[in-house]
Amino acid sequence: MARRYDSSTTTFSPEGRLHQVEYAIEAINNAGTCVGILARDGIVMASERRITSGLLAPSKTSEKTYPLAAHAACNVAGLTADANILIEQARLRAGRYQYQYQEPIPVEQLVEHVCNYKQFYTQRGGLRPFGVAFLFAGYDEHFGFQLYQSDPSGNYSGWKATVIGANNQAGKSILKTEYQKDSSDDMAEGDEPVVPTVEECLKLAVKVLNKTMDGTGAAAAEKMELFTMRLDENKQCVHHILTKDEAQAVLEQVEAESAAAGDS
Amino acid sequence: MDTVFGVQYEGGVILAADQSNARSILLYQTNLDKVKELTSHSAMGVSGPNCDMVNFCEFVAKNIKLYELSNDIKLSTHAQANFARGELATALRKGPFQVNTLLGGFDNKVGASLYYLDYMAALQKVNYGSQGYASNFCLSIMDKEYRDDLNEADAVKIVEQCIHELHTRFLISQKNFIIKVVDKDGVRLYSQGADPADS
Amino acid sequence: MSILEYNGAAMIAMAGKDCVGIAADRRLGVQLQTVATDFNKVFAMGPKSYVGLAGLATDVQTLKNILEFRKNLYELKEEREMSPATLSHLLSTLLYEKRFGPYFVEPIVAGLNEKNKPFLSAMDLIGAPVQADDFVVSGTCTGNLYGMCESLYRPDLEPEELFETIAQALLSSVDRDAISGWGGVVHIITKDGVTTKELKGRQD
Amino acid sequence: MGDSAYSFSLTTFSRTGKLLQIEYALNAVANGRTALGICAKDGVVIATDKKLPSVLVDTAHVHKMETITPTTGFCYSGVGPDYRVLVKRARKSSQAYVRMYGDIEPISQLVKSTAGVMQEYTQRGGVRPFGVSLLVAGLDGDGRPGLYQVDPSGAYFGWKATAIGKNFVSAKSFLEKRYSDDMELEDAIHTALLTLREGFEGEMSADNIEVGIVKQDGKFQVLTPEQIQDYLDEAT
Amino acid sequence: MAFFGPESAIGSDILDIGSRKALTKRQRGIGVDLGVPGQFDVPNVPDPALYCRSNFASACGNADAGQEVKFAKGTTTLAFKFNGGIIVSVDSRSTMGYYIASGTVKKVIEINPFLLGTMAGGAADCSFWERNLGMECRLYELRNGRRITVAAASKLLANVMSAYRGYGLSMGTMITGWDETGPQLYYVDNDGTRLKGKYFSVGSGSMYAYGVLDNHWREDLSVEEAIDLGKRAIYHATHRDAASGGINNLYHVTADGWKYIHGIDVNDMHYEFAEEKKNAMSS
Repeated sequence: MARRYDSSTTTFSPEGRLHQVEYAIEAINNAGTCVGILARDGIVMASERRITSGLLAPSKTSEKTYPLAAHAACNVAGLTADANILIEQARLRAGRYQYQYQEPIPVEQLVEHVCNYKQFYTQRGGLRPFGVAFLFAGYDEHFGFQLYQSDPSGNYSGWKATVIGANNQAGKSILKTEYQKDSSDDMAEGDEPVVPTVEECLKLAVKVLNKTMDGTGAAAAEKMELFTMRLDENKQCVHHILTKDEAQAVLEQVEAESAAAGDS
Repeated sequence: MDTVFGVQYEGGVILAADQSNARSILLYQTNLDKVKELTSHSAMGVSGPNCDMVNFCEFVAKNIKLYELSNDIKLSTHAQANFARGELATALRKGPFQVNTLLGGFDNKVGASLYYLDYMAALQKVNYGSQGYASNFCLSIMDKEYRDDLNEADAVKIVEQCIHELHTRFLISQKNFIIKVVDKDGVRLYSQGADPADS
Repeated sequence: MSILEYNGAAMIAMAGKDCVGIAADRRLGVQLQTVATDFNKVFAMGPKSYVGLAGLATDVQTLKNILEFRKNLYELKEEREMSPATLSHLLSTLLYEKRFGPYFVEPIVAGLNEKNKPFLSAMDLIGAPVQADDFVVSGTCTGNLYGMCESLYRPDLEPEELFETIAQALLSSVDRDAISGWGGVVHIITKDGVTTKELKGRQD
Repeated sequence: MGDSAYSFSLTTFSRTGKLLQIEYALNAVANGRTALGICAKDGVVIATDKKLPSVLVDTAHVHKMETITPTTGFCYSGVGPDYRVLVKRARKSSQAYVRMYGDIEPISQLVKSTAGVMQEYTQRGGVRPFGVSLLVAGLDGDGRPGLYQVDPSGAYFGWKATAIGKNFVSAKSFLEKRYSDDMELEDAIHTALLTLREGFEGEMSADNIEVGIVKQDGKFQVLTPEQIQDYLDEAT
Repeated sequence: MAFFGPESAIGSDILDIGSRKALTKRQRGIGVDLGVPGQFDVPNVPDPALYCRSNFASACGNADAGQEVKFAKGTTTLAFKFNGGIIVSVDSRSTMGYYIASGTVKKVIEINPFLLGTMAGGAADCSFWERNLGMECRLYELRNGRRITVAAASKLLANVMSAYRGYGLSMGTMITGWDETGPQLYYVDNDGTRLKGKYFSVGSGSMYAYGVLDNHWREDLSVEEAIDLGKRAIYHATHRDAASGGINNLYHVTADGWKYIHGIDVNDMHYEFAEEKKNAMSS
């Protein structure tokens, strides 16, 4: 009976479910994994590159990470074609805010705008939802560095560290134990937990991807895209996608560490 | 016809405006408040026809309030000024708001700031400024007296000198002035020639 | 009085040897009244392209905001910087879009192209562009500016000489214009970066 | 639009999170005539099979290669009439670009905007996706040659060499073997023809294929049957 | 216009477009009573005053904005009395539209050793009528054996202005000097207004100057203070008023007559005063 409500997006099924939204979320759970981790001095996002072929042209920048403004970027899991529409919307919103207030848009407002746009497609006009989930990384003067994730329903939430896409549960459980683990041991009452640095976060992100992309053995640098966002001395955001060599270096460090851990 | 003054000092900004409303050769009222509060920590001194003044101020103030409610954060004075400028610039080519304003505010990050915004929507950050015919008499006084290390009392003194000048030289009678202070504690009334509530 | 002369402005862009300079005065006035002496009318639109907007101050600011908006979107989309020639064309298009209710601004564009060769252009308020190899001027004392530039300009000036030439031309020109001046700013754009210098001008 | 039965997305998610309409469209593409392309160091070549159902059709008037901007051309695999819609939209968007920026639209932008159109048809009310994949050959803003594939979903990929349509899998593996990074355009044209011949049903001639090339410092051009014949002759 | 005779000067058939007063002028010869209306060629139209007003108006403000003939104007001048005499302080800018025609105009006219006049408005009108006033004053002195009072001199000028009222003359002047009644200061303008006062400022920048004067002028200023005040008031006006600028020329009038005190570039003053402020802050 549920079939009747399957493909019409704007109506609830008798059980109170929106099938299209659920199916779209399902689509994300099969998509390439993205990890986002908030660092003390920036943000790290890492994502899985699924399509690898010797014939694929090395892209000018990236197919997983998109800058949205000088102070915000996102990672995409799901249908890239759908994502492009939303990225365009986000860039426009950021530009319009800057135009109106001559100040960068606060990150949450940018995220909220994209998510409102997504929500619109789950309620109005009988259109199918966007089959995309995002990780948003951004910096603003109100709350510093921020990390958000969003799903096709238009939900969004702020995170210290999170995973979207395939095997995200496995990824999240690693993050739960590893993020801030240094501080959990002997923390006095009322102490702020120690937030890791960007370098530490990069390694953690690679660890998570190794796990979620499992079966591939030693993950190759070209299968991962590592992104960092930091502030320079003028408090300007610096976006950086690690080069193949840089990524390789991180991978090797992670391998060395896990080998060492295995020995002990 | 109307007069607005603004002087920024270390830790705050003074906004002052005359309290008169006149039409033709008739003076209607001398207890108006032309320094409108936009947020808890910003205010705008406005000169221009009462209609435009009220409409523009309310439009800006309510939109900023809406922003604060929707987003749970405050707009900086800089953002408020640019928002007001944008609206004024848009209005300029439709049915302009005939308002010349000085917008002062206090932010925790940058401290006090003051913006000059004329009815054409030219925006400029200034240390001190004046709108209306009064600027012809008073900019030289401010040029002469302003220093970077003023305190509140000094800044008020400059404004008082300006008011005194208008009382001596300006053809149009502007009996009462209202003076407000914007600093870390927000907007507060410093003094007024007549109480706006008393009517 | 022309509305283009309401706020007052003077600006020059001049080409040198593999470098360009762009300069403007700093006055914001309301007719004869000087309101501020730190007003910006030249804006960076990238590391190697600048635009100078002379005319009605409100439109200077509106147009600068629009250009910045368009430029940012372009850069995000195309993942490359906007060349000065593209900037000039975009500006011209934006101006002509308002053919029947124009922005009262006469812009100049200066920059280095992909090959680090100078690009200069100027246009009227509805976007009729002219490109020049030597210099372009705009503002309320173009007569003075042209005179100064015609006599001081030499081809292939080095960056330092270019700075001197532009500074001299600007300062001398505004000294004979009532509604521009009160200091100036000069940007010299070379392939290695931009040097910006403030000019002390007459304060009357 | 809201009150019409056609205002609903026809492309919707299945239980498994798939957009079946798009997958079916891809099947339509896979049934289409083979098209392939190679991006060389100094240019790009795209080539396609244009075998026709009857010998009575005048091949000179059937075009699968289309010039979009002076430096960019399309060819496709899949449903022919759908292709025409995309060509029209792409030409229009590239002209709008020229009007705004006074510059030829770079291939990356053209691809992005065309992909946007194709995405729209996977979500908008009452429309089915396009039954074509595009191969786009052209130059980017910095003058570098580029080869892109755009799928019915609106996803696009930049390739060194690729193939779409019938036999694309074997064509791709053939290309993988033949491709090298320092390949020049002349080599690429030969390789393209060779690859096309691999899976060709019947005799391949200058009349039943089409080839388009763009050189790094030149314009996109569709080769004439005579030019193609020359290349074919050289190959044998 | 076929009019041959000794009276017709060469070229008069071209230059004299038939003014009604031309003949009377020639009959009288070059008169010394130029103050009387009718001593100038006026347009041969039914209402010459109206014609002048609408085509050569140049009085204060932008009355000439729409007309073909624009006059040089834009000025700040001031003069004040104090216990030490009189200070006369002026700028030196002359503009035509927004073009700065000169930055070194002398705007104080030394009528005689005891009389000064200032210049604001039309340069030609001011200088002509004040020179004319100088001549009248000298004649008065020769006839009566004593110097004319400032009151009388300013009255003579006001009479001229009154006679030419409505013809579009442009003049805002202060006549100052020292006579048997002591230091005197009068304001006279093209409307025929004549005011006696302790301090005046005239010109487009006058309001800025008033701002400073009103707050700092006192009767008991010392001479140094007075000079400083005169200097500052002009500086502040030139800084804000685009039509004023150049050099500040300052005169001091005492019982011994006037004395030229200084001519300082107002731009130098800007940095001098800025320095002063900085020092005051750091102290």
